[in-house]
Amino acid sequence: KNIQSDEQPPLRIAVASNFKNTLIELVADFKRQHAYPITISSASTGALYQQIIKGAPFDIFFAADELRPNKLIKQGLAQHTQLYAYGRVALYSAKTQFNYAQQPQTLPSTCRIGIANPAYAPYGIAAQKVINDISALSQCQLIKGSNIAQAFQFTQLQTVDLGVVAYSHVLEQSIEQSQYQLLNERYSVAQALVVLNNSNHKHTDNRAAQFVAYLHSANAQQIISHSGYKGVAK
Amino acid sequence: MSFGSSELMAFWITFKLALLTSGLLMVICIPLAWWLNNSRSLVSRLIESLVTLPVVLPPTVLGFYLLMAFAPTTILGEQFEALTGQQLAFSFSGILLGSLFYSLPFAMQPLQTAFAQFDNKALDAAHSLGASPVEAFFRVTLPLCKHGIISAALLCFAHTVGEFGVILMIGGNIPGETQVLSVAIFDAVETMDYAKAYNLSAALLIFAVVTLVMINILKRKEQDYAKC
Amino acid sequence: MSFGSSELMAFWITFKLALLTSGLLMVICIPLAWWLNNSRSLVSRLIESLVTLPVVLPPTVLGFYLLMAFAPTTILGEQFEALTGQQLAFSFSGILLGSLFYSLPFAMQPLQTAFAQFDNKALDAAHSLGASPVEAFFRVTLPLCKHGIISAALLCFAHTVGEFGVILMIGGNIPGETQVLSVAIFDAVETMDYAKAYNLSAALLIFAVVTLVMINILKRKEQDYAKC
Amino acid sequence: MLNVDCHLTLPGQTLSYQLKTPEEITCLGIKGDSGCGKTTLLRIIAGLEHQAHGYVEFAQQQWQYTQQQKFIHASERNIGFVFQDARLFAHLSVAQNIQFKGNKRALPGFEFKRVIETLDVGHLLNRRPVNLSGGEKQRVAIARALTSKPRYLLFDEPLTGIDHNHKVIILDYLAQLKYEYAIPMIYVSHLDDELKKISDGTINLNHKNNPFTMLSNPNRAHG
Amino acid sequence: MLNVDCHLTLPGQTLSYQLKTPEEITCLGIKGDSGCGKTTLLRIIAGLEHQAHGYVEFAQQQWQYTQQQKFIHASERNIGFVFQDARLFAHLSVAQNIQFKGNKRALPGFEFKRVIETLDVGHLLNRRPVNLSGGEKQRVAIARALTSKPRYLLFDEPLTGIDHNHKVIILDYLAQLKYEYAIPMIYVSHLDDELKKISDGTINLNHKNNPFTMLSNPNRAHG
Ligand SMILES: Nc1ncnc2c1ncn2[C@@H]1O[C@H](COP(=O)(O)OP(=O)(O)OP(=O)(O)O)[C@@H](O)[C@H]1O
Ligand SMILES: Nc1ncnc2c1ncn2[C@@H]1O[C@H](COP(=O)(O)OP(=O)(O)OP(=O)(O)O)[C@@H](O)[C@H]1O
Ligand code: MOO
Ligand SMILES: [Mg+2]
Ligand SMILES: [Mg+2]
Repeated sequence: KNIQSDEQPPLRIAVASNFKNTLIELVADFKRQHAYPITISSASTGALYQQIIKGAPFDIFFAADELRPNKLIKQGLAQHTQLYAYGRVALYSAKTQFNYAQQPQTLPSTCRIGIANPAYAPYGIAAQKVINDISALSQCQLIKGSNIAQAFQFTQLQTVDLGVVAYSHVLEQSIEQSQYQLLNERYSVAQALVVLNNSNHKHTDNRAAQFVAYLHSANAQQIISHSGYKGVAK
Repeated sequence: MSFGSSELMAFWITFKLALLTSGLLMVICIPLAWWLNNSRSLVSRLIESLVTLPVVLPPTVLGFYLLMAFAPTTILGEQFEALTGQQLAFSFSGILLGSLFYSLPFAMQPLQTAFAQFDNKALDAAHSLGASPVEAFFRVTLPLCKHGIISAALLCFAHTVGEFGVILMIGGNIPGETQVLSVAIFDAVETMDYAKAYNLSAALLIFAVVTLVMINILKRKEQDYAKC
Repeated sequence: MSFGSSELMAFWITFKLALLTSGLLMVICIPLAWWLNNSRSLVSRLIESLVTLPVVLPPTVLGFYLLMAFAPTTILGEQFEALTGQQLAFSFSGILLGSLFYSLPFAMQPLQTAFAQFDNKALDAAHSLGASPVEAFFRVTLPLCKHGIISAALLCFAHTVGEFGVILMIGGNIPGETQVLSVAIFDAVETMDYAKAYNLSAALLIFAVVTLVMINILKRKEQDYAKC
Repeated sequence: MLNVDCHLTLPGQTLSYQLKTPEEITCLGIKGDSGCGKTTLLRIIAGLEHQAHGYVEFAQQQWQYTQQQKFIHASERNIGFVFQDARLFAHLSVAQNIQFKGNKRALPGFEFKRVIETLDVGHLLNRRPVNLSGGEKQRVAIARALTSKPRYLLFDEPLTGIDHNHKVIILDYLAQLKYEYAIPMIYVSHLDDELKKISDGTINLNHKNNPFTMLSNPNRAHG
Repeated sequence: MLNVDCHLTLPGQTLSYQLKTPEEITCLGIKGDSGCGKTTLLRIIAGLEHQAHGYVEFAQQQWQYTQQQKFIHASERNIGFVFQDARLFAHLSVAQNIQFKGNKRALPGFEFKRVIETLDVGHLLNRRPVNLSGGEKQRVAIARALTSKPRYLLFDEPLTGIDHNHKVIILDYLAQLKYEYAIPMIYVSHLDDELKKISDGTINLNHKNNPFTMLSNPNRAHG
């Protein structure tokens, strides 16, 4: 069990699943200076949003888009949003005998593409843009995962020919260079966070703000870009 | 409330899936449950436990492992593709297979309870009247265990209708083929189209209540003779 | 395999949740099932069907509606907070309540099957020997329906262990408080930590197999007298 | 001793009983064709037919009077009931069946040891009902009823399926119980010799009018 | 007619039978104290005890010979069996119970109408077993066994719980079946008058050595 230095509850961070692994690294780094307990809860951006408006005890919310943070502000649950990373997307194919990722135009006519669901997943919206732009992809059947991790898994297991996936996953899973193609920054997903109003009453020492401030440090920015995101350094 | 064609399609797929799943599970599980209840070997005890296992795995995780098994690189996926020319993952056959696996324990438990409480003495009478073991099973055991069988089929049906973690993973959400109602409702909630989620849920619940009330009244009518 | 403290915590919370859920459900459902099986009113047929309903809703959707019901703005959420000073959603009490709701049908079905097959004639004997209806229920009905009760408790326990859609939604995945094993495994799969997902699943399955084999052997040993 | 004015509606028929017997009877025999309503009468007297309407008085005990909302629950009538079909508890051993009510203090005449010996069930105590023969079940059922400290005894064809040797011993014992302790009993049987041996008068349910016949019986109880 | 050399191990005891009766018997009576093994013997003869080891021959039919791996399944022995406890099918009406085997062509002597009338079950045909009295169940069970086109008949205390009037009629009928059609039968009973009326010889299972007694019986079958 964590030994709490004081009576205060831990700093509770809610994070969209795609950023969780990166956040774990960030928290580990942050803890070298600040010894207080931090818990991380992850789920899809949509689920977290719903939990927050129903009173979930989170202090900071790392969304996978800007939409949900903005909504929270409109609802008076937070003061301002802040971008923390741009998620980058890549084309990825695990079918090693082909070269679909580099040359999507070689896809067969009965192709299947794995994407996150554009109806609600931020990475899905980006993927939809990619498909609209690359004509070779528009003929394919779309296999929609409920989030970007599922899209990656579909692709990795070769149940789809090609996936529009998060670059962070590609790096994390050490995918060979030949199997993916990192796409233009145009398709990046702007990911924003908010500090929730509730939080300020709970901690005397502005922990949430401290953590958010830490994100702008060089260390933090390096971790973020190493994980496959584009940093937001000013 | 009014529904678009994709929702009506989802209704239809859900219904078809649930019906096929519960039907096939009855065909598989009735003999299996009977055997498990009559065998005393350790193997049968082990199988009995294995059969309950799918229930302890979170559906999405089960779905993930099933997807691994369905991938074209596995024997199962390969053979299926060779046989049907179709991929197992993201097809109706795939979600059917997943549902069978997922609802198996909910078929087995009520069946085993029913068979365990069944009094074998009636079988002696059937045999003395010339009924072979198979005939006696169909004409005596099954009707006397009807309550448990209905209960098992009901649970399977309902459970398959509500299933979604597994299907989300191995179905791929293809409208008209693998997009079932539960996934459509989940999508609506995620899209924050709460009105649609609410309407679909309400329609599903009304359909379920009506079916269940009918079955329960039926069950009740025919039940009393069992207490002889 | 080795687990960190947060996984051990998740194990413990899962175990506690499953045990409490199945225990409480037995306390609630045994009288309820008994009443439903003995009443012939239309109301009881309706309740019987309502009780099966949670099973047809996709867990996440059910979780969403439960979350709405648990919000501090509702009567339920308000009363709970007034009474305990704690919020219902995102607390252990909250996920317990959600689990109770979610696993209810899996407790009810086997119990109702067992009670339906139970032969009331034994009760006459108990009454003639001076046992009051309540005493007869505990000393005659319950022991003779033991198989169904074990089956119900087993399904509840297993089902609660595997539950995750509802808990993810109303629990908020807070480590040490509402993060159960199934959510942890789901998380591991989502974050593509496959080794961890595999280890946790394996541990869960081994635990489940051992428990189930033990229960099934026990069940078998004691079963035969029921066929009198 | 018996005063019943009662009816019960079953699916397809209504059974009604108007029966009144002299007070000085200790054991009332009942006979009649199968299906004429003997078991049902016994169940009404025992309080096991909750749908029965009317008046039931047995051995000066008013047990049911529907007009006055009076219905003593079966479990409070202090009866011992031997069912036509034994009805042992399948989950209990023979010993547990017999001691279902607990046997802290036995009534005189019903001492545990004496009952066990007379009914010859001592060697069966550890068995489960499923492992008994038909006659053994029946003997255990009689033992169970007798050790339950009954103040009244109701027997529904108790000795069917029991062989001659056991029958003689058991019937002697029952007659003795009646004679020495004046336990009010009802005894249903198809066999005249059984009835002649144990009962002081019999009701023949085949005869709708005037069903009662008094027997002059040497075994008539003291009380 | 009967030749049994067989044993069966039950929990707690082993029952063994060495029985041989003359060939000219048509109906064999069996008696003995309750629990001595009458029902078990009948079940072995019927092929209902799969754990029994040994040799079973009845009316020139070799039904079991364990040493030679021979065991004719109960359903192929063409028997009619009246169980001590009726054992009706709870899910079927009386009519469906009686016609369980189908009654396309009845054997002579076993005509459906005749059986129904003799056993006086015509008015019960639409009832469920749960709605029958004890004696009615027993009569239906007899009717079911008789209409199943049996070539051999096994009766386990068939007339217990049946009133005197019905008993006389049924026993007469059974005796007539034996006499006219020479149907081989085994008849278990505790009552000597029943056995005297129907059987040509009896086995008393209480007597371990030499259990068989031949009766000179006026009802001896032609065949
Ligand atoms: N299922 C069983 N399991 C174990 N023992 C049994 C079983 N059935 C009967 N027995 C025992 O086997 C012996 C013979 O029983 P069986 O039923 O053949 O007796 P029976 O002669 O028919 O007696 P009854 O006249 O009471 O019907 C008895 O000691 C009985 O307790
Ligand atoms: N549970 C029941 N439901 C409907 N009818 C019943 C039920 N039990 C008995 N009966 C009918 O009620 C009548 C009286 O039955 P009862 O059992 O009292 O007869 P009985 O005199 O005890 O006969 P037996 O000598 O055969 O035991 C019969 O016509 C019988 O068919
Ligand atoms: O981070 Mo998402 O919700 O998979 O696009
Ligand atoms: Mg009766
Ligand atoms: Mg017997």
